[in-house]
Amino acid sequence: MTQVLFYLILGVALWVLGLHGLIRLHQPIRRIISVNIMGSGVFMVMVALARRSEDPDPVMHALVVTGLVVAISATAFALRLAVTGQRSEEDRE
Amino acid sequence: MTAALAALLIPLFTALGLLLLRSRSGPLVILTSLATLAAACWALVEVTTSGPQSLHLGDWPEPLAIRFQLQPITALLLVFTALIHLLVAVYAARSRHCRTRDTDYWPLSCLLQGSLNALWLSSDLFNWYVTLELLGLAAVALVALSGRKAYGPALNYLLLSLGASLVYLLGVALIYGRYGVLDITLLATQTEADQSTRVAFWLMTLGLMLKAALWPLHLWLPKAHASAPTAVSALLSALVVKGPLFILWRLWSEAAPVELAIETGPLLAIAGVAALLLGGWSALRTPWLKSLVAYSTVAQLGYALMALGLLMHWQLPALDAALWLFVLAHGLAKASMFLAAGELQATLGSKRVSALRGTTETMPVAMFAFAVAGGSLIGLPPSGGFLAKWMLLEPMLGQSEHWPWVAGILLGTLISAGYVFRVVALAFDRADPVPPDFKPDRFAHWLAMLPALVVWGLALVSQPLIAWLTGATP
Amino acid sequence: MIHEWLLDGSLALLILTLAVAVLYVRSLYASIVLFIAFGLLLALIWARLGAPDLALAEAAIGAGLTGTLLLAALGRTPVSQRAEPAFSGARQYVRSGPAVVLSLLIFWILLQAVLPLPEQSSAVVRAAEQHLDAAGVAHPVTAVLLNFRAWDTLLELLVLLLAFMAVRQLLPSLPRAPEAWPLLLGWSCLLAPLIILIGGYLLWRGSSDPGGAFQAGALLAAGAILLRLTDLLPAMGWHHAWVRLLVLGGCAFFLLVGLFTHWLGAGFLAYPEGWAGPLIILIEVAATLSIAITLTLLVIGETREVRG
Amino acid sequence: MIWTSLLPLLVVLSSLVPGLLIFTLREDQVRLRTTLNLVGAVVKILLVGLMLWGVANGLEFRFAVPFIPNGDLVLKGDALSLQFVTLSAVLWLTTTIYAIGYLEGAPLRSRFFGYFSLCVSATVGLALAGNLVTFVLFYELLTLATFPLVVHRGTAAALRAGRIYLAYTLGGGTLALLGAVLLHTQVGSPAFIPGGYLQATLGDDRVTLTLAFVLLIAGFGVKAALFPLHGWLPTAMVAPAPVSALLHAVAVVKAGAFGLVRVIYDVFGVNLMTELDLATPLLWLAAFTILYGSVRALFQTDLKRRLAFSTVSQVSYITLGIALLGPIAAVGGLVHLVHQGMMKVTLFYCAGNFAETLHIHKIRDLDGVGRRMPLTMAAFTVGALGMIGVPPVAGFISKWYLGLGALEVGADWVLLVLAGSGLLNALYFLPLLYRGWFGPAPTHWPHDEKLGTGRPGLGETHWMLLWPALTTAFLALLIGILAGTGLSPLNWAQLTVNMEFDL
Amino acid sequence: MAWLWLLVPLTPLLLILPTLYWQRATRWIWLAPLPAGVLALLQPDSLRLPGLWPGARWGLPDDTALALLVFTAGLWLLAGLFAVWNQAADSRRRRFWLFWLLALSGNLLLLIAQDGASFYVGFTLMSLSAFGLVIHSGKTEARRAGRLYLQLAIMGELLLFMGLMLRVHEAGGDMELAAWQGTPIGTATLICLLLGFGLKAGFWPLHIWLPAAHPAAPPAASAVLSGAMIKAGILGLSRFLPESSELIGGWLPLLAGIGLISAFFGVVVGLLQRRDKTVLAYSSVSQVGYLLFVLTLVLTADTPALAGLLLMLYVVHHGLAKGALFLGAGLVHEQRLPRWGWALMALPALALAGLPLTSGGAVKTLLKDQVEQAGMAQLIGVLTLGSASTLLLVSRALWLMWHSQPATRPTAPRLPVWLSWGLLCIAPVLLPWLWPELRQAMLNSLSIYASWALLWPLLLATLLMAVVIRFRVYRYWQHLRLPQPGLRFSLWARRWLQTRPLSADAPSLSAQMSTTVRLRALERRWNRLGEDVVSVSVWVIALAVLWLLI
Repeated sequence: MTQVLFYLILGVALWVLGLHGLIRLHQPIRRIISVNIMGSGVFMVMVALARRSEDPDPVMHALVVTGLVVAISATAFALRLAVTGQRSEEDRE
Repeated sequence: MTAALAALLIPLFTALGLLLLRSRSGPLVILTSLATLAAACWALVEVTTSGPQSLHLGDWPEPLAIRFQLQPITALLLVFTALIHLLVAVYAARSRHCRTRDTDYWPLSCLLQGSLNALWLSSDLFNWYVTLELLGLAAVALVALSGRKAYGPALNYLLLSLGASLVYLLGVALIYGRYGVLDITLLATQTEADQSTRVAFWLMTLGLMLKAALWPLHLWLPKAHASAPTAVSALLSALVVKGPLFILWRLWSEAAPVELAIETGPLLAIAGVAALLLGGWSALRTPWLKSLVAYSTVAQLGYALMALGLLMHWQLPALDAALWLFVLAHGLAKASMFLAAGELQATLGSKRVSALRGTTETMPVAMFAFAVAGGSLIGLPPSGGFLAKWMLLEPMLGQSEHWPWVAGILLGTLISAGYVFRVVALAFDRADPVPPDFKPDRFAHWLAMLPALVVWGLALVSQPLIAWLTGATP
Repeated sequence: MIHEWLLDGSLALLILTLAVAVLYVRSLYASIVLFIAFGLLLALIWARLGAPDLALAEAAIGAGLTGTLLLAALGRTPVSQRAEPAFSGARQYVRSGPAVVLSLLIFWILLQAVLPLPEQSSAVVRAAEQHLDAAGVAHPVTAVLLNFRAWDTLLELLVLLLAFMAVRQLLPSLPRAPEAWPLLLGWSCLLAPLIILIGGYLLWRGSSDPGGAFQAGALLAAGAILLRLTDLLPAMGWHHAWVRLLVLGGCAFFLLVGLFTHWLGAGFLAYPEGWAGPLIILIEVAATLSIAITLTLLVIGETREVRG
Repeated sequence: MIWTSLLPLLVVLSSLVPGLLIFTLREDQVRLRTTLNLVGAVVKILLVGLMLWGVANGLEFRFAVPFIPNGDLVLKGDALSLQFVTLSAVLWLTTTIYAIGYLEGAPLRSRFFGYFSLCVSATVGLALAGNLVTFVLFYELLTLATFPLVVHRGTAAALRAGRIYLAYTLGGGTLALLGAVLLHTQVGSPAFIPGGYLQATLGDDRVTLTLAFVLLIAGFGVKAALFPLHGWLPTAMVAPAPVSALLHAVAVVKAGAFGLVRVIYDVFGVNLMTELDLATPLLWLAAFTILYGSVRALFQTDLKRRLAFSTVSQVSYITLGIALLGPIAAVGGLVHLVHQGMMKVTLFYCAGNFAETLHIHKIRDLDGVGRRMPLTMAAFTVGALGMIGVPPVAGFISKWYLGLGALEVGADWVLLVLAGSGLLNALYFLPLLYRGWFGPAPTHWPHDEKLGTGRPGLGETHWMLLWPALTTAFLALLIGILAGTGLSPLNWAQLTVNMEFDL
Repeated sequence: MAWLWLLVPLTPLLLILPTLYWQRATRWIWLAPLPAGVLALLQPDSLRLPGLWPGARWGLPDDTALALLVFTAGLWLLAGLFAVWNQAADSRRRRFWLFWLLALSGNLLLLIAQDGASFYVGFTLMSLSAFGLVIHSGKTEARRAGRLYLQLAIMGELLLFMGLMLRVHEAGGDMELAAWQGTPIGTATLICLLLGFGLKAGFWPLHIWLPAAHPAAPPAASAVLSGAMIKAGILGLSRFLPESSELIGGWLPLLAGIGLISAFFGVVVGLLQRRDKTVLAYSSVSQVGYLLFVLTLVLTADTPALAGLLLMLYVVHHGLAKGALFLGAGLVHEQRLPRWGWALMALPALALAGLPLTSGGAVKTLLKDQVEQAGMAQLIGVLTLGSASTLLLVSRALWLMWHSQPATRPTAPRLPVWLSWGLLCIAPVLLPWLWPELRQAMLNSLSIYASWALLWPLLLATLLMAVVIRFRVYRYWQHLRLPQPGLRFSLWARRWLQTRPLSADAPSLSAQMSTTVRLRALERRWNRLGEDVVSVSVWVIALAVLWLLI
């Protein structure tokens, strides 16, 4: 068991946890958090893969940076959508 | 390649320009769409005359750079995208209920087109991830345009889309971890059917299926598509779901190891049949007009999925033609159908199917457009849908051990006939017609008719088209 | 060796516990706070895995901004809707039993898939190292981001822009934030310039060492948000040309570079010989500003005028 | 492109173009619409006449454009197709006139005539189709063009009928399509040739051939109203009379029957059919349908429904004739295509006249109608007697050839079927005639629309309703009496059969 | 010249139009058969009409046909003349004439037909048109009779159609009647033809329609029905059946038996009737029995020509006599006849019974000769008995006629009526002198032995009558009601057709509703399952993946 493998497995575990949350949960904010945890899992897998060589793999790191920005963008939008949506549901009641 | 790049950049610049100038000018978008269309056509001519091309972005060598690949199919899809976008733009500029005046519809739609074009051109697994996100966000933003009632479906769409992206991304990460490349052509030379590859491909497939709303991961689609503004529904159904499908196709037909493809093919094909039947059934039962059309998208994607699955299973490149014909025919027909449905429900002031009573009298053109487009969905000759179905049936019937699949097509055809004519028959009801709320907009109706006529007009060029598609796909 | 394992093991244990807690803790507020902690822990792990760029980015974006966003969202969520509807009674556990089994199954399958991966190596890495000299910047991550895979980055900027535009389309939902308390006022007067300074530094440093446009942009955004919340910064309405210019600047400049390189030079996004360094700096500056403003706007939300 | 290759296309276009133009007309442009209709119909007759002349003189008319790989879109005029085309052209003219009179003042006429013309175009296209692909194409188009006509009235009953119609015909169309694709994958879609093309190419693949045959027969059998597939026909009766006339006499049912002819003679070929013994089940089915349709007709109280079940029975004569696989029976079958058309169209015109003029829909209301509308009743009588097979009306000729043909191939039992059907036909037609001629007439007709002058004779109803009926009745009589002459349908059928059987 | 044959059937048809639209033309309608008579005298070559159907040929093949044509035309002519005046006041006379002309056309066509199809066409035209004549009066009785007639006529047509087909097939497609004479016949064909023609001819047991239909029609129509039309059946048999065939040989005794049964059955049942025309109709049944018997002789005889002659003579004789009687019966219902009128009426009646010096005597003698020649001398006695019974029957008919006269003063009929009826009445006496063949036969019957053989049965019958009337023997059967199976069947058939089975395709509304509701509930449940969508999807996928792994 190397460190790389350890973090790979950890990443996968996080990913599965996130997926489980996304599927099982209904509260919008929680679901958004689930997606983020899922993302973290993937990123961890990627960073762990980058760690395989002596010098960390810059390509993977770059990809993860990109992924992070995508994630924050989407999260921002999703949160706003969720909040607005909730309020509209409340308005309807 | 310049032409293809132009087709990619024009929409992006248009979007930025519109935002910068705070302009909501439909005519401007129509103009630039025309330019995009011209560029796409040019690219098509180029690729037809001088063969497939590829461009290494940044001029970096093979494994490092992101690569643009201009294949005939890509060029065709560019043209197709530009065409639909132009049409929808004209409609949106004209229509009273597309929310173009009080929202950023125009830049969003341009960004949507740009991201689709980026998707068609790319051949890099991670780049596809980014384009998919771009596409997804643009789509959700567009869905949300129609107001508070759409926020729920939009959020669901967004979250599932994000989740799907991450499923896909994990697959990409596994591929990268296993082979160390992201370019699909390079990948194709290396793949082996081991456990990592297998799981990676499944993950990517699942993510893409969810994004493309392929059965059984389609359940977000009907609500999202149905609640969007009309022009957006048309764009989504005609174009957006085809993006992930394209990636799926390239993955399996180019990169995947053969054994894996053979193994996975039947599952996809079965899912396709299930989509045809269950999606069709839902369309048959739903009381809402736009939901019906949206469910029909689910069902029709079943054909494409079936074609893909069988293509993988039998390793028959001939089915490529069927797949892309389905995509083209469905795109055109669905654009027409959504525009017509949107016009109908807006003019009648009700979203119910039952409100369509007597529309052949009150809004004949829109209803006719709906029916004609529906004819292509059913696959009535000589529409585009028919050609596609024919191409799909041919290899199925060619060998007797393939015959059972035919039952799927048969049932699918019948059920699509069922839901199309459910609407059409109602429209002939003259006993108790629902009066329109205001004067129908003939121009918009004819606009809805246009793609339907085009899809039937495919018959006129069927032979060259099929020959081209058969020769064009690798 | 063993203490390394100890560290890794405890980090893993902690983060898994946090993840589970984030998802299933009863209170949404607790969940969000835990998630911020989760982000910080993640930054630690990135650092541990030799990815300082990511650690910085995670700290700024993942933990900081996301946390702010989540808390803001929580504030606007009525109490009645915070609870997870399924979290009541034993029935839910019965129902989630199969889902847990399923998750374990998926985990197991994935495990099979990742096991052989540590033995593999990447061709891209070798190529990247090989071509680093020609990239115009010394830091490999920046080189990948802004040169080798510049197109990804460009699209990513577009994603950000799109997210912002998407938010703009939504109908106004929130009451104005409450008046800032005086302590915050004082602190922000102090903190904000510091943050901006650090941001500039990160940007500048990015060409040779960990750091770069995103990290810098995120920091700048954090500063700007602080200032904006305390009304030290004027409202950044979309009707201001400079706001639009700054938001769109990153993408636009990037795209223009692409256009011109295609038109004049070697090819799309292929920087001319010797121009790579300066161009990358310029792009980074534009991108940083764009990111900063966009993120600021995303967080504080200026949507009022979209729908007249 | 020389004129012989364009002529088939022109024949199709001669109704298609007016049809499309009519769609664009406003409701009140009556004169223009009528002109377009009639010009189209007359031009078509002239073109068909030209083609008849050409074929008689050995010219070949063939129009082809590429469509799908190995399957061009081919329109071709040969003896067999011309028989059907001529029938369509003639009956289109009369039915158009009839419909103009029938729908005078009704709403949505532009739509009606538009689809009407499309329907005829599809029929003619189907008749001229030169290969299986083209045939299937037009077969489906016909379904589509007919549907709006069936539901034209827009009532609940009409919609129900329309749905049933579609359910049957689209299902059938799909089956036929499958059959066509199946054959196409094996041998492509070569042109129809007398004697069939499958024996040479696919002679020994028994399973494929059988499956293809079953699919095609099931597909075309729907429109030909073969027994389990006939359910749409009686319900489709709610359509306006001209539509029923067209549906039953020319377009739809004949399209199915014609399809069977093509499949059996020009795709499979008689030799192959005999070899595979495929025709026997079809023969039994046809025989059963003949009797079944008649028995059902017996118990109908509605005039049009009775006629509809009669169609179910009568169309199967055609199937019977071709399934017997003998030259004489084939003549009978083919000639019945025309004969049944003439007679049935007459009957429907007359039924429509009764309904329009006096609002008679039920059989029990027919009492004494012959005194109020003697000419219509006379035309009806000719048609009905023809259906029974009374000489010298055309139906007798068909039956004659069918009977002799059955004896020729040793299927003597068919004679019993024919006799039984004749008996049943008499049982359900003669009471109508009896009521019409001998029943007690009411002192005044409760719902007299006073079309025409309102007096018995030439003014008994609108002239546009009366004359088509008289014309077709006369023709039905004429082609029966002059069956032996060169221009008769019988002669054309003989010509075709000579080719098919290589006599 | 040959084309003139066209005129024979076409003249009546062409006359239809003026009849319908020009009232005054009806006065000359009776001349419609004239061209047939003229052509029979001119005897042009036969006419081939390939334009109608292959093998169509019209003309006169032999003397029998010629004689029949002349006689038929004459009968129709005279009956027509009768009808012109008899129907003059009828409000529905146009309809009468329409069917009259159609039937006439058919009758003439079948006589000049030299091919099977033409014969069949004419036969059908005649049969079906006669329906219009039968029901002309519109009374219940007529309608019933008409229904039965039509039902059986249609069946006859269809049987005939099958027989014809089979016959054509046996002849290898040849349609010439002449050719069929030499073609062997199959059992099925024979049965079809016998039944088909038998239904028209009306011998026992196929007679059931006849006693109902003939009395119901107007007098002129009854005259041609009984006089001319039923002979078509016999003629058809003689034309369609081969002259000698093994198969026929086996059937002949049966046919002869049927003929004789018919002959006596008609008498017995006829005697029990209480209406004059019905009695006459039963007399027709009886006479057709003789005709059938004669036909069997034709088919067995060593010298078929002679037997054929007998058949022809018998047909003509009976046709004219029966025509006269029916016209007379019609006449006496409308007016009281003077005495000489009754004298005239007695002529055909006695002729039927075979009084010497009449055509009847001639024919009966000839018949006995033929029977003897055929080696069936034992049947002579039966035939003699037949004569006696015939006399009984016609006497009964006359007696009934006498009693049904209106109670007005006797008046002489108007000239045309008198002329036509009178001509027909004296024809049995006159004809033997005018017609060489008949004259020869009559002269043969004038020998003492033959005369006595003819006379004594008549005397016996007269004696019997005297006894019956004197002792009122008839009161024993006066109230006897005979079953009428034919009419009964006809009524039953009609009722069966009019009671419709309950429509099977419309189940009760409530059942339909409950099914719908149940289905809808089921669907809802499914939809609810689908709401937990993502999990379902994931499960599906997980199973798929597992399947792949294993």
